[in-house]
Amino acid sequence: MDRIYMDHAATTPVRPEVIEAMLPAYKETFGNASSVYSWGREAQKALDDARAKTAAVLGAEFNEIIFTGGGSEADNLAIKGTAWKNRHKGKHIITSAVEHHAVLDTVKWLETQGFEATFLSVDEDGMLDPQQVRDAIREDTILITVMHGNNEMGSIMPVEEIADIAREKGVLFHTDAVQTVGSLPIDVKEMGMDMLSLSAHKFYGPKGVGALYVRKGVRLDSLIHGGAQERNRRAGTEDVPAIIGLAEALERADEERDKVIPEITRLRDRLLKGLETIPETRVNGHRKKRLPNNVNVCFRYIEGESLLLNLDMMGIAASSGSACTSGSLEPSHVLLAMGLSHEIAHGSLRLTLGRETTENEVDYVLEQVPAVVNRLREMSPLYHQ
Amino acid sequence: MDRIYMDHAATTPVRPEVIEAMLPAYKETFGNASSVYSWGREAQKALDDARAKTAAVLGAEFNEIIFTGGGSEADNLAIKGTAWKNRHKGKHIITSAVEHHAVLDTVKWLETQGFEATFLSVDEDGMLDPQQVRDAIREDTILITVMHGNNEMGSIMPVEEIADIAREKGVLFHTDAVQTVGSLPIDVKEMGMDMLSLSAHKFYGPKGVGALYVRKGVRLDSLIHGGAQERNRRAGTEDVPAIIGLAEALERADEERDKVIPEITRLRDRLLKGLETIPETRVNGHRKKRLPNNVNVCFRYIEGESLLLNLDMMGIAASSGSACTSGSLEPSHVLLAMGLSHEIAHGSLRLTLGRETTENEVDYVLEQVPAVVNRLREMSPLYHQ
Amino acid sequence: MYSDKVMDHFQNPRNVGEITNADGVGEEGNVRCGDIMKLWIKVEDGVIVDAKFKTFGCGAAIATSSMITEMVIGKTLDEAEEISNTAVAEALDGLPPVKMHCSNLAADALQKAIDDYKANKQSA
Amino acid sequence: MYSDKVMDHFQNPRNVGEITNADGVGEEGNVRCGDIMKLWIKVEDGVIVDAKFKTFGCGAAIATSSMITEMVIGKTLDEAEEISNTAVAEALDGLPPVKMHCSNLAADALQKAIDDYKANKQSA
Ligand SMILES: Cc1ncc(COP(=O)(O)O)c(C=O)c1O
Ligand SMILES: Cc1ncc(COP(=O)(O)O)c(C=O)c1O
Repeated sequence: MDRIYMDHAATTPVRPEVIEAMLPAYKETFGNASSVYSWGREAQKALDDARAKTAAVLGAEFNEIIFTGGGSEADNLAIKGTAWKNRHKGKHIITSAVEHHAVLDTVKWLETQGFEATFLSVDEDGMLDPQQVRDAIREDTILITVMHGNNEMGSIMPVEEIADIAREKGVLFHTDAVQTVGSLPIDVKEMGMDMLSLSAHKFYGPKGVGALYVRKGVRLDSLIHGGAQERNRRAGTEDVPAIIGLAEALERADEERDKVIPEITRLRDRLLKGLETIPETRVNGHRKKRLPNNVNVCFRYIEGESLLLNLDMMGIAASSGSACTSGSLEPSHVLLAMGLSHEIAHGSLRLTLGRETTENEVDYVLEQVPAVVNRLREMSPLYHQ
Repeated sequence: MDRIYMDHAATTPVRPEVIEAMLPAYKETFGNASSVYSWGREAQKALDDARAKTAAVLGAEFNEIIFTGGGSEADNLAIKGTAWKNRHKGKHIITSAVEHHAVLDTVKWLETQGFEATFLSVDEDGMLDPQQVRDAIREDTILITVMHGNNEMGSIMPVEEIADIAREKGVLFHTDAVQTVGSLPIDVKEMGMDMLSLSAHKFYGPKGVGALYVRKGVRLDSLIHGGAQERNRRAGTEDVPAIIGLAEALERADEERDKVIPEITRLRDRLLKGLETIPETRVNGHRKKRLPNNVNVCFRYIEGESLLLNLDMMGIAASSGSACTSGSLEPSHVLLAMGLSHEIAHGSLRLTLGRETTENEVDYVLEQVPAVVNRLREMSPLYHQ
Repeated sequence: MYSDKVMDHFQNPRNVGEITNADGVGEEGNVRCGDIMKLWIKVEDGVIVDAKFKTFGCGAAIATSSMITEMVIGKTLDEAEEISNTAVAEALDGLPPVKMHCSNLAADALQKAIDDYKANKQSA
Repeated sequence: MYSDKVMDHFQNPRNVGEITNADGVGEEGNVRCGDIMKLWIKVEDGVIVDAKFKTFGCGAAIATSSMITEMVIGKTLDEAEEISNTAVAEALDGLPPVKMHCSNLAADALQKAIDDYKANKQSA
């Protein structure tokens, strides 16, 4: 058995067709897209095409897409950009306790800059109740930012309902859709989004490139000041190859969705069911409203990093919210926010499937994980049969 | 004659060897460098190698390099990051009037956030007098940021002397070395830099990736918050292929410098001399302390964009500080800061040579430019023979 | 960026030059903004029979200058005065948004040339 | 990230288990931080003749646990008490900086086991 990659929520390999699409922009269409001469116009055309494709897949307009240097930058731009721009209107921001650090740490940093924040708690399935959002809105609330699909335990948040509330109250709404774009159908207009972040390397595109959808009329300060690129909202020579790659990957993900996602979901369910048979195992995240490729469980009495290292020895690449994989002592803020105890939260395992995941791989994982869990439990001072 | 590319200061094509070095990281070494499993460790190793190479070329230490999403981001991180971090110490920033917009607009934005700035003027050669910097330092000055090589008119600023003054006064010093890294030898320790920005696509590396050297002990707030990448100073999944590309391109530029730069300089001087023979032409920038590949002249009575379009018709890609290429009405802030009148400043032409520039190309340009200038002057209501 | 029509007029501008015994001359723009157009017209029986221009400016400025001279030749003064800047831009198959101000230049210079003609006639 | 030595001890931990009639037991760490080590020692004539551990924790925690049991067996109590956390880390060819706290765990658990042994003896 080859190595098995089950960490697609972390990153994905770039599709060969996407690399093919990108290569010409490294060598021939390499011009600065802002220039008047032919090389520049060619680059500009490639950029325009990529923007049109991206906008089309998301149901957005051409000028509503800002390309960024990744998902984290898109989140930072959305949150800091609107915070700074609306500073005179108010200083309160609402978010959830289970956001990705790109949102959470950004909001926390804004707290050091005179803003105030409310971090809404979630239920034991990791779900946020929209009513909580409504209750948290104050006179001076300027932004609500709640993620679409949770990168760790996979729950899909009721962002449409939150968007409705935000619109009703006249507050801007941003969603971090880094985990859903590419796997769930997204229509920003239908969903009522003001801003939405995505990151190409989560859907078989290149790393270091993302996008922020910004609804026409929503104004924000730049995060990166300088040249007039991206209609003055994101300075820096456009990374044309990467942007081409993003658009190509997004379009392909969109096209194959109906074929690929049901199959991933089926394998995901098999995997989840198999792992659940291990004693003292908790399934994390909502059972139904869940990212199609996400499996997240906690095995009591063991710690995540040693689990991952053991799986790696068996050729399986997986992830954990374990503290020891992040260099901190606290386990996953997401699992703790769902009410899990430290002990259980430390023993989390995330397996995220991809378009190239096979039945055989799932079988192999289902064979190895119980053995590894057993081995570590026998070594654990907390475990008593 | 093929198309001739003479806009290397804007961007450069990626070297084939650099693309080769990057490709494996798209397909095989694609893992998330922060992960514990083998794919992640392989990516981490590639990242470590790239960081070590980059540090070695710059005379920096391994941990003093922060990879960013480009030169503009590096500038923004250096300036905003230290401004925010040192806010309690003071609010005054010193810079020059001829900086790239990534510095200028960042400092101007900080002015809207309660900081104060001094924009130092330059002489008619575009040079900044270090004494001016000394005189501008106040009790509450927290940062001096002056570029190394000017992207427009090519003057090389006395950054070592400014760094000495900054050190003596206990003020942080940052330099935007986007135009010099790759062509001039850089040793951050010898030069006494606290922070230094660079951008890979200026030296035959990929776009969308840059780096900020930050001397050990210099602390800054993040610009992009989130994950713990880059030792908590720049969040976002590392763009491993691009970072590999940056390091590879930098190393190769460093190795071939002694062979390539003298030849570029020779061609540059031929070009400059030839263009000077056109009547009513002004050479911009310092004659000696000048980027080796930079030619910048103003032709009286004509406007830059129409000059560029005409050159493009002849197959020559060039640049201008012309207002009409940037969508504004004001011509180049750099040329105006050097004391040029609006009329002359509008007629500027920048030709920047590269490692693949040939003698024949220079000949061809020297043949075409006078004809084009003539044609436009005959059409100009300002021109009277 | 520019339409083919713009590039055609930029590459092969029509009616460049001066008219020595012009009946009206108009100049618009200033060096600060990097756009100056000077337009000469020859008028016979209330009809513009010739027009020439000189322009210092960007591609759009040159193309609109060229285009407006083509548009006015053969038109009565009244018809010529009707030519709006958007009409010039449309005749060029459009201009990039940041360049729309250039089309003002041409229409304004034309108006000035016509005014000049009228003033000359009055005082004659 | 981890040295080969760490990975060896992690993959093939030595002396895993409990000693039923141990002369001393030490436990260190807590679930909050995700690291708990329990160490049993058997002492004869002031010499540690056997040591076993159970550990809940990351790769470094398991490897340092394994390593310290190897290091103490055959040592006198005085010698064993001299073992510092850096000595354990060094014996493993180093640990990543963020993992250095794990080596404290092992040395501290050992100290507690020795203390426990001494207390037992005193009260005996
Ligand atoms: C001097 C200088 N600084 C900063 C930049 C910005 O670099 P980038 O376009 O990679 O963001 C450039 C080039 O565009 C430059 O020439
Ligand atoms: C939900 C979510 N938001 C933001 C990010 C950050 O994206 P990037 O690593 O591309 O900056 C990620 C992934 O790392 C994510 O899963």
